[in-house]
Amino acid sequence: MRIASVGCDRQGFPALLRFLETFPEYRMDVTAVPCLGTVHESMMLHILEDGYQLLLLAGCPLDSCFNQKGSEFAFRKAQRVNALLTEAGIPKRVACAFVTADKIGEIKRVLESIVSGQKGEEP
Amino acid sequence: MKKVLWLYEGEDNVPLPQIQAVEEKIGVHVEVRSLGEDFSSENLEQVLILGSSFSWHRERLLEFALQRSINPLQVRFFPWQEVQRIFPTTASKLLEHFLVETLKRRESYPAQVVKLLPERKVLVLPRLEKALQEVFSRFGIPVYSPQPPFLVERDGVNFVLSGESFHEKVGSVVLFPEWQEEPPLRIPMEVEETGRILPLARFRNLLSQKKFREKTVVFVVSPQSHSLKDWEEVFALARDLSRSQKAKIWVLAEEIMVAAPQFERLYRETRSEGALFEKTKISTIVLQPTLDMQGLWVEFETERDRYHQRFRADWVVYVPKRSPLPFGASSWWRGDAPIEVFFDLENPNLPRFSTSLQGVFIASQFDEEYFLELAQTVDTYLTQGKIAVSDCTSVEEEKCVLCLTCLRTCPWKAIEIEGKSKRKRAHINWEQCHLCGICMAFCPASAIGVNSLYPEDFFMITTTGSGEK
Amino acid sequence: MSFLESVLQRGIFAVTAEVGPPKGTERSVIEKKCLQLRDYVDAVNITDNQTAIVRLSSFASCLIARECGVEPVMQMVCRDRNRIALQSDFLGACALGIENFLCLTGDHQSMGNHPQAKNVFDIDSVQLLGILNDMKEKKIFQCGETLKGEVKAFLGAGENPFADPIEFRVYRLAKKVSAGARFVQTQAVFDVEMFARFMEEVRKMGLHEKTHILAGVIPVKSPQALRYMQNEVPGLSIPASLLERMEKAPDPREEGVQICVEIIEKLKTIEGVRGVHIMAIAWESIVPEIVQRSNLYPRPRKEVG
Amino acid sequence: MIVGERKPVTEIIDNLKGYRKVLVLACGTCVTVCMSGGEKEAQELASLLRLKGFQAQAQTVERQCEKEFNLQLQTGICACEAVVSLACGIGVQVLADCFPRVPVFPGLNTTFMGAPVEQGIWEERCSGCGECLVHLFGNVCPITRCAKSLLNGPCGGSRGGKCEVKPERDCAWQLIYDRMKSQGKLESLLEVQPPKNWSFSRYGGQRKMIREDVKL
Repeated sequence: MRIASVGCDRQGFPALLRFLETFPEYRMDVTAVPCLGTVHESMMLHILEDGYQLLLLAGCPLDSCFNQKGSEFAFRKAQRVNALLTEAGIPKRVACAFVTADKIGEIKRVLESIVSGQKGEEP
Repeated sequence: MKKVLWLYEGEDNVPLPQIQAVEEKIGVHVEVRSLGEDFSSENLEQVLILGSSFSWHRERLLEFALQRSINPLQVRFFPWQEVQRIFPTTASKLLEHFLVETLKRRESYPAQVVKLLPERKVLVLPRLEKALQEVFSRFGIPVYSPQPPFLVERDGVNFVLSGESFHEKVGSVVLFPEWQEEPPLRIPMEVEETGRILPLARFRNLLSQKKFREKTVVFVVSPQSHSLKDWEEVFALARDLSRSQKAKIWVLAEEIMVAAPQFERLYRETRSEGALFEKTKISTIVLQPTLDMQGLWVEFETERDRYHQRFRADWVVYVPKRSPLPFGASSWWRGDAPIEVFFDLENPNLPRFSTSLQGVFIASQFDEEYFLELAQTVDTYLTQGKIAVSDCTSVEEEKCVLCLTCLRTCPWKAIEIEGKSKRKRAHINWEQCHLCGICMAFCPASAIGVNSLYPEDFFMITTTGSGEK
Repeated sequence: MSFLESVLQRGIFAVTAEVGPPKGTERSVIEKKCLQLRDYVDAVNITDNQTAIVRLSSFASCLIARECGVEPVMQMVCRDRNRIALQSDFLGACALGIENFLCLTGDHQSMGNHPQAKNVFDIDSVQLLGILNDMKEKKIFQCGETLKGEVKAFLGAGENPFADPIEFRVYRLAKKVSAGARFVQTQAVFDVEMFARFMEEVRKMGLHEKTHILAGVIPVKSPQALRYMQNEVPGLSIPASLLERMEKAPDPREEGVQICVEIIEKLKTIEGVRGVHIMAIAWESIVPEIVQRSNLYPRPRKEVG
Repeated sequence: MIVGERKPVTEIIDNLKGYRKVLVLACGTCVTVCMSGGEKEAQELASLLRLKGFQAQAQTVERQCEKEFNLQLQTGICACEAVVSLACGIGVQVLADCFPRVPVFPGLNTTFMGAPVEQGIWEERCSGCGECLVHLFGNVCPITRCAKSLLNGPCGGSRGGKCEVKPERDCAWQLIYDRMKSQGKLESLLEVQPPKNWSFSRYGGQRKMIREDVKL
């Protein structure tokens, strides 16, 4: 499945790139934003419209976001978008991974859980 | 026409073939030079700088631009190494694409660079230490610390302090409050009497004397003391007590500090030893002495699931909250919004000494090299000042609906409402804006635009080609 | 089965009249009117604060009427009570043996003597019919909970064939019927042709089989009264010819009665009209005469006990 | 300002059955400020609809309750098969009046007239009863904020300053009492409030204001 990912410049984006190095089996399209708080609902949906099944948001740990609440905002927005998508019955999702630049296992975990979850959905 | 530089450093491998290809394609000459060279002789006003690495190298380049007052928007990066590794097949195509894009569209960045240098004077509040003064004088920075009452107002990057006798303009303010330690929660008399509640420092001494086998120990960490030392100690104590003496450990805090890299590990270890971490509002914790006065009933509500906890603790240890003794300037306001200035945290998210208010520094210790460090920080701030690029954020006047959302959501209190009656519009103050773009995300009328310091066509770059897992 | 229902079942041309309770507590007023009407009508409508003027409650008046040996038709309007009160009153009335109910929306309070009042209109007449019908047939409240005990009720509705949009009226009637109206009392008929056209529509839809339609008539005392009705009462169509006739007439009262009787005669001939509803407002004393002259007398006897 | 909530997406999609080209029309005033029907939300809904296979476009009108503003969209609206209006009920109706032939669907449930109490929380403050009495109640409107609209409250259910109907809701009369107490005007709460005149309110039917002097 096609995955797009957005990372914040402080932690998320470096982590994403490092992740792609260490796990070459994953291919995803990466973009950077100054802070995850920049990502808003319509932006997420636009990205999903570009034919991705999954949008992965990677940002600083919730309680140590440089902009204090950026990651949290993004997280809440993502939840809202997911709610909308489920409501509308669209099989696309937005996932969040809160990472530090050197801790990329989280990304893998999130991706795997999502993938397995979707497998579960399909009978 | 503008000059285009590709600056490399150390053993960057410069993608010469691609660059040449592009040069031919759109007829631009790209000079490839080392960052180490001496550019002092040249005029770099209109230069477009390209860099090959995205990680630490980027900071160096930005610094480079900053010192030569080059519009940061003219500095663009392409993570050549990374992209090569990740997309080996498409890398060069991507790079060419990037070059063409940036070189083609560079005219679209009006390079209006305003260099705002703060006054080379410092105001120290509430009172001035002799030692500090002479440290500052070493840096040739005059220091003021007039007698109250006087008013401190922000004026651009400077602060104007005006009393009835004097009127000064200073570039920076150093707050030196005397910190008082007090328990983060109200401790009733009868609880005090049990002697089972004590600050971290006293508990330290207790460790050798008392046994904690199978005992319940509660650590209460006040929100005002995110000091890394305290946290580290709490983590360590919690871990060791539960490991060596099988003690039952609770750590109650409003935020659990895991930001610093090694803390991640500490935290996980401590958890694995069986210590319980709970986020809760400290002020809502209720303490009661047990009948035998040999322990305390601890009552609180977990933040996660609002679950009401009540258990018996043998020891309650609190990390005292450190609040400044009130003095003239103990609260700072922008408009009518108070600004959080007084937190003595070595929060890794913020640079040392600095507060959320640009140019205001805060210090807590009283020793020589600490002063020195502080003075250096202030000095660098005063000498480099801040580059304000006027078109980095923009509020589209005709779109803004004055919903005040940005005002409420901006984490840096950088936004205020300007203008009269119907012409009122949100305005972003450069001195405080950190370009986080949160306001942009929230603005319901999408009136706020943030062209950040990073290439916004990045998405396009990395998406081409590489789709499938 | 209520007496009115039985009369209509037996296919006898039914006669009902209207009694307005007093603006006070003297029950004698109601008793007097009822005794006048007793032998000449099959049932008496007791109005529920008509034109939003506060009066002795319809419920109480119905009981008084029964004591006088007249079968009451309890009117219920949605203006003053919400679904809770209406349902409870309905239960109470059933418990006390009132069997005929006429569900109306009710005049707006701004017409009455308490224009500042807050109206309820929680539900409208059609919904009320539906609710009461469910309580009768399915033994459930509007919320779906079940109720205990016998509910003997003969539900009716009002309808005005003369109000706009005319062509929609018959469909509204159909709605009421499907909601559970077993009998219908129409607005007063003066323009018989128009009413006939309406009935045609009704027959087309076969409503006259599903429900018993009682045409309303009003005996008028004077040309002034008639003109007043023409101007003030909304949704009344009064042909100019009638007005002339009243004005020309030497004895308006007599003329009024005459007109009323003629109208009733005409109505008898229209297929699907099962009876008349004589609304002699503040002139109940005339009803017996009208009934006799339009030879609807004697009325069938109530089986005693 | 007028506060609305977005209808469930499923409901909107059901309404749009049988249409392909859809215009999602935001309103740039109240509903933008309460973050339910502004440009952002319109974009959002549009892309959701696109994901569901509609040809959805999003546009914004300054105020949908103004004919003139709507009429500027003539071409855009006539080009599409159906319109989802994210304006309040007023806007939807005015829009429909302007383009009687185009099917217009509400995308919002207009909930109340209220104010933002803090970021992301809006509360009802006025129910437009047509005869304002707040000054009698320490400027807390009991008609709106008391579940029973008591003018001589509080009722027996007020517990801990909260309403018995919804425990998370403040008891309006608690607020009134506190306010009046702080103003030292408690005695004015002692006088019995007469029954309110509701004829100025909706209960008198649709309301209308006419200013002869400013009419054309």
